[in-house]
Amino acid sequence: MAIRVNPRLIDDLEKYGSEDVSKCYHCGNCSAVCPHSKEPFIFPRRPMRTLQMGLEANLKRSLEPWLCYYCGQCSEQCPRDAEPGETMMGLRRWLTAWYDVTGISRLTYRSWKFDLLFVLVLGALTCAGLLLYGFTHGDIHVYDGPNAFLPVGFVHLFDLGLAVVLISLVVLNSARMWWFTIGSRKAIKVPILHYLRGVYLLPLHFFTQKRFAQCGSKTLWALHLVLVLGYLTMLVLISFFLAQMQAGPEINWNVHVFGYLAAIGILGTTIFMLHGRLKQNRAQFKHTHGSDWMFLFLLLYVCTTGILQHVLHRTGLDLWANVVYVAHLMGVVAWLSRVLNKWSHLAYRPLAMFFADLATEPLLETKKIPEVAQMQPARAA
Amino acid sequence: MTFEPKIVGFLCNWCAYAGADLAGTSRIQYPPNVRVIRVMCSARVDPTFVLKALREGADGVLICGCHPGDCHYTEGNYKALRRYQLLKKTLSSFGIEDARVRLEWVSASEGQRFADVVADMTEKVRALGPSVFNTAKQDQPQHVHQEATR
Amino acid sequence: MAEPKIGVYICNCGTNIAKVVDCDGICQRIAKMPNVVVARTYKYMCSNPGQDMIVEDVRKHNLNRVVVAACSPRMHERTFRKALQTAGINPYFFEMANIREQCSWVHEDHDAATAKALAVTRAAVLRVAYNEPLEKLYADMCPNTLVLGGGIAGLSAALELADAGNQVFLVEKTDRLGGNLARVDLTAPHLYSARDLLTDRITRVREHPKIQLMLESELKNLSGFVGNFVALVGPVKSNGNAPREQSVEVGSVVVCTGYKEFDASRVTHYGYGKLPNVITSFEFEKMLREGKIQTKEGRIPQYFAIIHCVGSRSRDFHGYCSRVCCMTALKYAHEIKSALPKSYVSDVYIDMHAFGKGHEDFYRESSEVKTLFLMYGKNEHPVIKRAQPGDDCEMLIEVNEKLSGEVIEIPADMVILMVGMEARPGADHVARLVNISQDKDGWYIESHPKLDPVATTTEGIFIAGTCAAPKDIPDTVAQARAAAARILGKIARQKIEIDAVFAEVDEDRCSGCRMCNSLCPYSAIEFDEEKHRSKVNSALCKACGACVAACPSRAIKARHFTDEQILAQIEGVLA
Amino acid sequence: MSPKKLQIALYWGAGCGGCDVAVLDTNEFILDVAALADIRLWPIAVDGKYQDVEKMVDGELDLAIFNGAVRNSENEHVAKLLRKKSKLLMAFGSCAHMGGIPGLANFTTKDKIFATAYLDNPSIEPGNHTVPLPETKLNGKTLNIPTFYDQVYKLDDVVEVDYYVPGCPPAPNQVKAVLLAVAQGQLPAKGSVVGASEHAVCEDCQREKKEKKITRFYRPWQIIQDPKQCLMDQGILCVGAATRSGCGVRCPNTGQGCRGCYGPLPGVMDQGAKILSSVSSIIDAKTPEDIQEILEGAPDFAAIAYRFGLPASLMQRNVSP
Repeated sequence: MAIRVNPRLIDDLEKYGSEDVSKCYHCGNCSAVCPHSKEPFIFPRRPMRTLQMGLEANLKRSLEPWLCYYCGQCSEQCPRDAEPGETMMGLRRWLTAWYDVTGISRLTYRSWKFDLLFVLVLGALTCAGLLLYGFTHGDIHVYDGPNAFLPVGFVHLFDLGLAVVLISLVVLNSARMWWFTIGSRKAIKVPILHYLRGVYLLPLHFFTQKRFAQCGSKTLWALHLVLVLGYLTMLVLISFFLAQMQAGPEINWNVHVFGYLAAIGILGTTIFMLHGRLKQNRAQFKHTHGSDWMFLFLLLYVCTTGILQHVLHRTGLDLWANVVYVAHLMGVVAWLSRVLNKWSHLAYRPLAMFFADLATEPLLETKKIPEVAQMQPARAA
Repeated sequence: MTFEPKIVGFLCNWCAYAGADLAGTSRIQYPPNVRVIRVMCSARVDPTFVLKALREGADGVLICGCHPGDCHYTEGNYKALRRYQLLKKTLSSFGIEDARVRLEWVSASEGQRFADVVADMTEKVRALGPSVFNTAKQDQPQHVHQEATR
Repeated sequence: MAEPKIGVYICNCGTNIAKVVDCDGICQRIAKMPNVVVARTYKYMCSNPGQDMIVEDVRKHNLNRVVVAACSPRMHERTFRKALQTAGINPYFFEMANIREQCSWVHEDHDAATAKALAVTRAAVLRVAYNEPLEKLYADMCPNTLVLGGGIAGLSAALELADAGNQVFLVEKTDRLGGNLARVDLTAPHLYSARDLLTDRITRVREHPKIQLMLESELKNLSGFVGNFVALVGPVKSNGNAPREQSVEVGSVVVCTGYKEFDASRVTHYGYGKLPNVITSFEFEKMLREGKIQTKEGRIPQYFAIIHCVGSRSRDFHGYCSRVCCMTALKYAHEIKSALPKSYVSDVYIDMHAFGKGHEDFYRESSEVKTLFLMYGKNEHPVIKRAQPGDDCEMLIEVNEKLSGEVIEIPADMVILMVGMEARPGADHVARLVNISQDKDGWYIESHPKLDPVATTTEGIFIAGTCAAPKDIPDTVAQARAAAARILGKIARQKIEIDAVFAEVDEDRCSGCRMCNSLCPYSAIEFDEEKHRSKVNSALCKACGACVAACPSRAIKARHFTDEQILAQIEGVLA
Repeated sequence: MSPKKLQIALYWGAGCGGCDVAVLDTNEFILDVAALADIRLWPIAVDGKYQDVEKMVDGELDLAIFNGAVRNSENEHVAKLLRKKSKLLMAFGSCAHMGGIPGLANFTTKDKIFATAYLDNPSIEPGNHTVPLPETKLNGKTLNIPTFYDQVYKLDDVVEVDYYVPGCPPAPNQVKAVLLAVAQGQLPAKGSVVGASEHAVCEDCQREKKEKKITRFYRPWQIIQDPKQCLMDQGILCVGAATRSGCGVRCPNTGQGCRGCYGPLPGVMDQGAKILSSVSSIIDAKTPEDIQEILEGAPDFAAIAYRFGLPASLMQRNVSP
């Protein structure tokens, strides 16, 4: 059965940042230079073709975009300036939107105005919630201790709430991803055993992102690593040492030192990225989608506010510390909402590696069949 | 030693002769039995030439022209073909074997084909053996005397 | 004629000949032949010392005939004829024996090869004794030119010639000038308007004092030869107002009769003629020129599909590429996008031939305006079917897309078939009239595809534009002007040189049986009703010799290929 | 008129005798001949024996007119005898000139001819295998008859010939002219053809000739002829274009194609080959099949092309051993 071509899809994808895909004339240089492109996952060329032709169904089930780390070599090699790397990026955004059950992701990607609104609303709500609790249960002049404005216990609960929402979202969307890329495809039948056999890939790729290291320059990989480690350290500190973090004013080195390191790491990377995107000094920095700006801005905001409230508390200005703390948490919530777009790749990438590993064999098997199938019309003609 | 036939080849200047030259430049080996006479067009070949050649002791005569439709003179090869067909009828009345006279189309790009034609014809003529004018070259009166004394 | 004194020269050609053929052996045998004064071997006869050797011998032994046994006469005959000229004897007193291409290079057996080489050399020696001195002939060159066809080629050629001050007769079958180009809107890749390209030229042609325009006319008959043609031009169909027949004297003819577009209805699977909105490129050009792109039902189409190679590059129709369709298709993409920015264009092609100047850029630009390029396989073909009521388009084109390997269906409201070029139906008639040949596809054949692209095998007849093969406007104009340049060159020389090798009738032998009259491919043989004799027009004759062989009373002689010469050769090769 | 009368002999070799009749057809002129010449030998008209000729001194005769081809030992014997005794030897008529109609026998062999004539002939009584032999023994005596050769020869195959008078038979007016020329000693160089023109029959043929294309051959009775138009143009095979004139266009004037009895034009090596070449050239077909189909209309073409000249052709005869 013939698949319907949809010339409109390419217009739709423009909103997700792939603007130059129509320039591609399929020389295949991109796939040739890409260190990760190999059967049955040939990219960027094949996804670009599928996109040009608007074969939506094929795109929705494709894993290829996630196997790309946007090293930018393809875009540098492209004789037609079709920006394959950027196209892959666009496809990732498009897929994220497609996976996202809430549909918010789609809106945030397609319009930066909505995204901004969304962030502000989230912030406002958070702010309202926090103030309400603070004024009813504590004293704005007290930063920590029994009747602190935002006591550790409460913040824990607050974080827990966030965690539940986040995790459920991630799990739900990841499940959808699995369904589209593996589950729903008749061509791919994977025995449970294989899942168990390959599950180790998830943590491996999540923590090391070792495939990224295979891309041209190691710098970006290193930065991402720093970033991820930063996140994790923070996660650990907040989850288990929040009390020691908030306690003060004197600095508790054997806890805080980790916080400082993480903060420096994250802040440094963020500044580097921002500078890069402003200067457009790398292939992957040339095009910056609204969602990227938003993400970086939030990251910067969260970092700075985090540091500021810490400093204020140390200097004894608890009132201001509390105010900034609220602002900080507002940012945190907004930033965590990125799980609906940019942030989600943290989950999707390792998953894609995992699924790709599962799908490889069956696909290579089935690959032979469609080729034969293609022959028929040729003979008929 | 085996009998080496002598074959006279009439080659048209534009296709066949060029084709034979091409066989040369591409070093395609073939039997040395054909001695080539260049004519502008296969249509120049007067049946008299063929009969004369046979009379002079040629074991075979090969005429080569351009492929039908490709004649440098648009239709010369058709004229050659007509003469050839009538000549064949006549030669059979003279008791000359079919394979001794042959018309072939060889284009300027068909060096290999020329070589093949020559090889094939040489074999066929060799199989027929020498022409009668080679075996018995009799001058008439003496011949008559033999008759008389029989 | 003086007793033949023959000099024979056997070339070793380095080792090319000598390594297989015993040149010295041959030399000794030949030296013993009657009339042979000198026989020598030399390393390279074609080298200057080699040629000088001939010249010296001619002077020393006052030779009057020369034979060189070396490579093919197609290689060096001219060289040695020149040498004879410098030596002061007629170049046709020369014979060449081919003992390289047709001997040493194709045989390994030394004795056999030597025997063969000896035979052909002997034949040449016997032949050369019968050779006769020949002189080139000259005829006047009439500066007028007949141009057939009023398309861009005809216009360009006519103007080029007329501007140089020569009379031109421009014959056009229809009632207007411009040809196929006049049916086109914009032209790829620079998007110039065809109108602008034409109008200026047409007006200049109409007003040019040196150009006589003959509309609704065609060539009825052409007699004579290069420099001295007489052309009979008459009305296509004799209705009242049409011009009456007129005969004009011209020196050259430029054939620019152009092409006819492929009849799309021959390709059944595109449903042309059945599906209302499957149209040919020329029908679409018409829409563009009228400035309204709409379906038969008057709706504005949203999905366009352009199908390439309709009738071209296919097993079933024409094997060749029509060369202009690819760029025209891209041009449509541009024009559609600029007229209807909201529409989508799918370009269904076999290969994108963007060979020309600026074509590749044009291709890139049209992909930037989001033309969707889809590739189908040679000898496969897209199939067009009506869409279902539910669909947002009128038709669906099913095709096995090569770049994705997917069998896809493309939505379309209007399908444009890029019909290729083919030779005009009347082309064979014109070919017969002006005596030029056609290839298997009906295109006129040039005298050399690379080195002599506008001349034909009939001297004084030139071809330009798409009557010779599909080509785009720049190539067409270039050819037309090239043809004009060739003619101007001839006109400047004022005289036509006629090759010395041709057939001639001996009036005393001819008895007017007219056996030969119908045989000449160049109608060079005329019959003189008074004398009852046939006569060969040496300027038209190309020396094939068909008439010579046919003449039952040996009244026709093929100069340089006489019966005596060939019979001598026969004896030579068999002796 | 010379004081001494011309001494002439006429001989009839392998031929039909038409040539002798042609001499007589000069009508009353024959009396002038009688007046100016002594006829020493003329088997058909005057009595005379070979012995008489043998008795002559060499060169006693002024002219020997030999008609008919050389088919057997007797023809050859007499040819040599006359050559010896005569100053001039004239090959008279197509047979002596080129072999003529008897020459067609060269397409077959002596044995085949004998088989047809003496063995397989229906009129032969069964069991009778009598075949003429040069020598027969009959009760002690030997009987000799001339040896029948395996092929037919034209006169100049066996002896040197001074003049040729072509034609089957030579036209009386030409005979007259030749004899006068002899009488007045106004003969051209030895070895030449006399009593004929240098041009083809077409030269004298009054029919109007056009460009030729043959789409099919007709036998004369197959179509209604246009008496003004060239026979070839009407598809009737006529070899006049390849034949010397002199006959007065006898056959074409009666609506028959010329049959070529006056022989090839000067310098033509093989009349048949020329006929073949010219006729085939104007056949209006391009594919072997079409050409073949048209050629079917001219059956036994070899016999048409070599009707009178087979022994004089390059091949001379069927050469298959």
